[in-house]
Amino acid sequence: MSDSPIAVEHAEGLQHHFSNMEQQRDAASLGMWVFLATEIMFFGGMFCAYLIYRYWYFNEFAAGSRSLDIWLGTINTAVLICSSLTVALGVRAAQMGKRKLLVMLLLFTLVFGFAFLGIKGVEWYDKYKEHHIPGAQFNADDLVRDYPQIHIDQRHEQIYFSLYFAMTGLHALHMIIGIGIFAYLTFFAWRGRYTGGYYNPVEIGGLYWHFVDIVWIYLFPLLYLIDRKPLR
Amino acid sequence: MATAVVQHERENYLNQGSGVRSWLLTVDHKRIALLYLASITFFFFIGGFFALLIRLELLTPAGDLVQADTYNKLFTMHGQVMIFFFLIPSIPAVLGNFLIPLMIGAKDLAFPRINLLSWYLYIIAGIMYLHCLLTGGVDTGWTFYTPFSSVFSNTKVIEAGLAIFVAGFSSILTGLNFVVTIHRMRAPGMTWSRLPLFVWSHYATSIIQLLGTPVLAITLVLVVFERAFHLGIFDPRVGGDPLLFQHLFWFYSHPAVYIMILPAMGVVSEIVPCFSRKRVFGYEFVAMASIGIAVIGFLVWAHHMFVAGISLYSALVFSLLSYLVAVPSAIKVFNWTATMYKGSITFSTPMLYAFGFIGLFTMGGLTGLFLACLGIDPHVHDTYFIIAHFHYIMVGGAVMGYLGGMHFWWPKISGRLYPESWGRLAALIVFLGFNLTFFPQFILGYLGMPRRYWQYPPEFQVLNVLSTAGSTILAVGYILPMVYFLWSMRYGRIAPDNPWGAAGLEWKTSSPPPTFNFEEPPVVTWEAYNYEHIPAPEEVSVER
Amino acid sequence: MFDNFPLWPVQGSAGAAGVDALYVFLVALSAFMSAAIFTMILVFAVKYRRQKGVEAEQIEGSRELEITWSVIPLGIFLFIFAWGAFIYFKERTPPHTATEVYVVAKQWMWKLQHEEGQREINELHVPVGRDVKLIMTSQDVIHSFYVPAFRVKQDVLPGRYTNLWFHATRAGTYHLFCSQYCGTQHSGMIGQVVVMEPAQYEAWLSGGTPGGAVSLAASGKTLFAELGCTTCHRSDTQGRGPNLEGVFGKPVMLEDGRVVSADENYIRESILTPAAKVVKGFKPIMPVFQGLVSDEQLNALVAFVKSLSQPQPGQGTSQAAAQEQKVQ
Amino acid sequence: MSEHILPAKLYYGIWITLLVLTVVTAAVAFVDLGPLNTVVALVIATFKAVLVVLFFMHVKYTSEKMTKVVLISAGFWLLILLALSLADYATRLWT
Repeated sequence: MSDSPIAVEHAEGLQHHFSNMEQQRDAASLGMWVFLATEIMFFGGMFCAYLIYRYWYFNEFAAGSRSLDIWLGTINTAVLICSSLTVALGVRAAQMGKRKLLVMLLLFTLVFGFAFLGIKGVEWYDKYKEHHIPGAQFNADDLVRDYPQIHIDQRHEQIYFSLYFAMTGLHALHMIIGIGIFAYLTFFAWRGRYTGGYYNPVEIGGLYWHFVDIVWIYLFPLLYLIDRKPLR
Repeated sequence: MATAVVQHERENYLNQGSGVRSWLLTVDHKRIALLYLASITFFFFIGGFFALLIRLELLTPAGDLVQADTYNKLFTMHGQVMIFFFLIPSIPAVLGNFLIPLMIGAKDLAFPRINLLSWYLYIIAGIMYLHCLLTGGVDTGWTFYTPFSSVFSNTKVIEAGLAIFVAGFSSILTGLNFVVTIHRMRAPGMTWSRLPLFVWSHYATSIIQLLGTPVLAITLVLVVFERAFHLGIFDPRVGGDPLLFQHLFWFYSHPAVYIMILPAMGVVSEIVPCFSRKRVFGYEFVAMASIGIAVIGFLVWAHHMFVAGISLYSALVFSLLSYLVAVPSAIKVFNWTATMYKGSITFSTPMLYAFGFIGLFTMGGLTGLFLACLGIDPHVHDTYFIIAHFHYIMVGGAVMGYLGGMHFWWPKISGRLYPESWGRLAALIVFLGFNLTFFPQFILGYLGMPRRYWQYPPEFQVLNVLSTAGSTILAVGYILPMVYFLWSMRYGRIAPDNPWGAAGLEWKTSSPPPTFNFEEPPVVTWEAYNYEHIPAPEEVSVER
Repeated sequence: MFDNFPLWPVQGSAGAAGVDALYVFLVALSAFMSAAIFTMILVFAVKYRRQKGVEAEQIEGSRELEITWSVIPLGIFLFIFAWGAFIYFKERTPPHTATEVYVVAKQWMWKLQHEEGQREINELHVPVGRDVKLIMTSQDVIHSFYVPAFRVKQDVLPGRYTNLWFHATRAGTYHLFCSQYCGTQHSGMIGQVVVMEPAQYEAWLSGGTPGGAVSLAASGKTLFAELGCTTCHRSDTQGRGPNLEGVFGKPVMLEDGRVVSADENYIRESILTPAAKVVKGFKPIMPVFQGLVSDEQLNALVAFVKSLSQPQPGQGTSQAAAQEQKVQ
Repeated sequence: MSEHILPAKLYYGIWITLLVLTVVTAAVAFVDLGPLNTVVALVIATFKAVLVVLFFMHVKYTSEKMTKVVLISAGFWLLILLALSLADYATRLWT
C-alpha cells in the first residue's frame, strides 16, 4: 500500500479509484492471476474425469490416442509455442515503447492463433469422417481392425472421444476468446495506446494467452501420446 | 429507490445522478449493491413462493394440490433459485459489495466495471433461468444427478444448466474482485490484523468462489454436452460413472454451503461486538477459523455420498475430514458467546438476529455431526433430516445473518432508520416461524420420510402440518422487513452517520456515503473493534 | 410410551438398536451443547445488559481458552467418528453366509428375485433371524433402497452392483422407500418389506409358485448352456475360457498383472465386457454380452457362477466355507 | 509487474528449448519405456509449463509474492480434487 496522496492529475490510463499507476497495475495483474487459478480448476474438472477413465479404460484410451494424427498434434503444439514467443516479445516491445514492433508481433500471434484453430478444424473433420464423434453415428470398428492387439470396447472408446472433444473443444473456445482479446489489443496498439508507458493490458492479455498455451502443453501428451510404443 | 432520499442536503451516492441510466451504467459499488439487492429480493420471493407451494402440497399425504411432475419442478426450482440466485449472491453481492471498500477505506472495488459485469451476468443468468421456468421448468432436483439429468429427464435441463453456469461466472467475478480489492486497495494503516472480521470472512468466501465454482461450471457444461451433443462422460450406457458427476458436483457444492454461511458469520462478528460494546473475543482465531473453514471445506465433499456407492475406505477418510471442519465452526460460536461476557449488551434488532443466528447455526452445526457420522448418515441421508439440517444452516444461518446485516447497515445504505419495534417483532416472528417449520423435519427425517416425496404415508402427516403452519408464519416474518424497509426510505427518521456507535471505517463516513466513500482518504491508526474509544449512542438505550 | 408419537421407527433389524444408541448419544450431546450455549447467551444478555455507568470490560481473548475449546470438541468428534465408523463397517460387510436376493430397480418399481427363484414386485419377504444380502442394480437412473425400520439405505446404480444387508429381528410389515430422486413417480416407488417367522416364510416360499419355482442358480445354469458359455467354460482345464468352479470370492490374476477379487461386479463386468479384465493365460476371445442379456438374466448368471463356488447349498457347509475364508 | 526488460535472446532461448522438448516428447512416446512413458511425458510437459510460467509469464522476475501464492494454491486445490476423487476409485476394489 502506498502512502502517497491521491494523484490529483490523472496519469494516462489511471482510473479514478486507484491512488497511482503502480497500484492499478498490481491490481490488474493479480486479478488476472487469480482468474487463471479459476481456469486451472475449470480444466481441472475435466482432467479429473480424464484421469479416472484413463485408469479404468486404458486400452480404449491407448487406441483412441493412436488414431489421432501425431504430426498435426505436434505441429499445433509448435504453433502455440511460437505464438507464446510472439506474445512474450510483444510485451517486451510494449515495455520498450516500440509501437510498430508491438503491432507486428500481435499480428503474428493472431496468425498463429488462427493457424492452430485451422489445424484443429482439420483434425476434427477427420474425426467426423472416421465416425469418431460420440453419439448415434459413433463407430470404432476401424480401431478394432487397425489395432487387433488392443482389446477395445466400443462403448468405452466413446468415453475417450467424448473427453477428447470436450477438452480440445473448450481449449479451442479459450483460443477463440484469446484471439478476440488480441484483436482488441492489436487495434489499440496500432492506435498507440500501449507504447507510452501504459502497457498493462498487453501484459495481462499475454498472461491469458500463455495460460491457454500451457493447457495445450498438457493436452498434447495426455491425448496424443498415451501409448505410441510399438505394438507387440 | 433513488428518488426517496431527495430531501438530503449532503451529497451522497444516492442523489448523485438519477434516472435509469445512472443506475444501469453505474460503476459505483454501492449502487451495484442496490441493484443486486433488488434483483436477489425478486428471486427470494420467487423461491419463497415455490417453498410455500411445496409446503401446501405436503399438508396432506396424498398428492392433491399439484401434479407429481409439477411438484418435482417446484422443489428443483426452489432449490436452484434459492441457492444460485439468492443465497450465493445474497450477503457478498449486496452487503459485501457495499461494505468492503468502505470497511478498508477504498474508493471502490478494484474493478468497478467487472463488478457491474458481474451484475449483468447475474441478470442474464436470471433471465435465462426465468425463461427456463416459464417455458416448462426443470425437474432434476437442484443437484442435477446423472444419468437422470443427462439422459432421462425430458425437461429444460440444458437451459437451467447454462443459466447456472452464467450465474457461476457472476459469482467468480465477484470473488475475484473482492480478493484483489482486499489485497490491493486497503487504506494506509489498514493492516491484515486490523481488518474487520466481515472482510476476513468475505476473503475466505472469495477463495471458495474462485476455486470451487469453476468445477461446478465445467461439470454443468459436461452435462449440457451430454444432452446436446451426446458426449458420454457420465453415461453408464457407455461405461461412464454416474458417481463421477457427484464427486465433481459436490467438490463445489459442499464448499458452496460455506459461500453462504461464511459471510453471515462475518455479519455476526460485526454485530455482536457492536451491541456488546466490546472488542471481539479472540480476533485472530475467528479470522483464522474463516480461512480454516474455506480450506478444510474442500476436503469433505464425499460425505454427501456415503450411501452412493463410494468405497468404504474413502468414506472413512471423508467422514474423518468432515469432523475436522466442525472445529473452526465451533471456535466461532464459542468466541461470539465469549464476546458477550462482561459486555454492555443492548437488544436492538440486529443483535436479535445475531442471537437467532448463533442459536440456529449451533443446531444446524450439531446436526451436521449426525450427518458426517458414518453410523447415522445411511439412515438419515436423503430424508427430511437432511432438509432440516441444511435449512438450519442456510435459512437459520445465512438468511438470519443476511437480515441482521441488512438491519445493521440499513441506516448506512439508505440514510434512514427503520422502525425499531417492528424490526424486533419481525425478528421474533422469523425465529419462531423458522423453528416451527424446520424442527419437526428432524423428527420426520429420523422416522424415515424421504425427501423429494410428492405424497407420503399418512403417519407422517402431523409433523408435516406443523411444518406447513410454520412456513406461513415464516413468510409473514420475511414480508414484514420488506414492507418497513420500503416505508422507511420515505418516512423513516434521518439516520446519523453512526447510529449504533459502531467501530469500523464504514461508520466514519456520512450516511449514506458520498460517491467516493470518504471526503478525506482515511488513514488507519487504530485496531479493529476499538469499542473502548467509541461512545455508546444514547438513543438506542433510551428507546428501550 | 411414544406409541402415538414415535421419535424413531420400529427397530426391525439387528443393527437398528446400535444406530439408535449412537443417535440418542448424539441427540443428548447436541441438546447439552445447545442448552449450554443458549443458557450462556441468555445469562450474559441479561446479566450484562446495558446499565447506566457500567462500561464493558475489554477482553482481548485467551489462547488457553481457544485451545481448550478446539481440542475438547475435536476429541469428542473423533470419538463420534470412531463409533460411527464401527457401525458403518459392520453395516457394509455382509456375512458370507447371508441369503441373497437380487434386486433390479427401474422407474418406478422394485423387482426382486430370491435365490430360490421367487419373484416379487415392490415387496420383499424375508424370514426373521436370517442374514439377508441384497445385490442390487438399476436399469435406468440412480435409485436408493431404504428401509427405515432396518436403518439401512444404499443407492442402486445403473451399470454395476451395490450391496446391502440386514438381519431382521421382528416380524412385521415395514416401509420400503426409494430415497434417491428418480423422476416423476419417485414418491410412488415404494413398497414393503414383510418379515415373517421362519415357518411362515418357508410356507410362503413354497406356496408362491405352483410346482415350486426354479432356483435362480438353476435358471442361470440353463441360460449358461443356452448362451453357449459351456463350450469354453468347462469344468476341466481344457476350455478356452477359465474354469469357473470355485472362482467366486477368490483373487484372480489378470493378463496385465493386476489382481482383482472375483466379486459380483467382476463377474458382471466379465459377462458384459469380457475384454476389460482378462484372466491370466487366456485370450480375449469371449463375445460381448452387453445389450444381449437383461439385468434379470445377468443376475441368474451371476447366481449360477457363484453357486459353482459353494459345494453344497446348506447352512452348515456354507458356514464352514465362511470360516475357511476367515482363516485365509 | 517487474519494470525491467528481459533480453530478447532469453525469449528465443526458451522458445528453442520448448520446441526441442516438443519434438523430444513426441519421439520418446514411440520408445517402449513401460510405465515410464507416461511419467516422461508428464515430466516434460511440466518442465515446459514451468518454463512458460517462469520466463514468458515473468514469474521468475516478479517481486510480487502473491503471484506465486496464487499459483501454488491453484496447484494445491487441483491436487485436492484429483487426489481425493481418486482415493475413492483406487480403493473401490479393496475388500
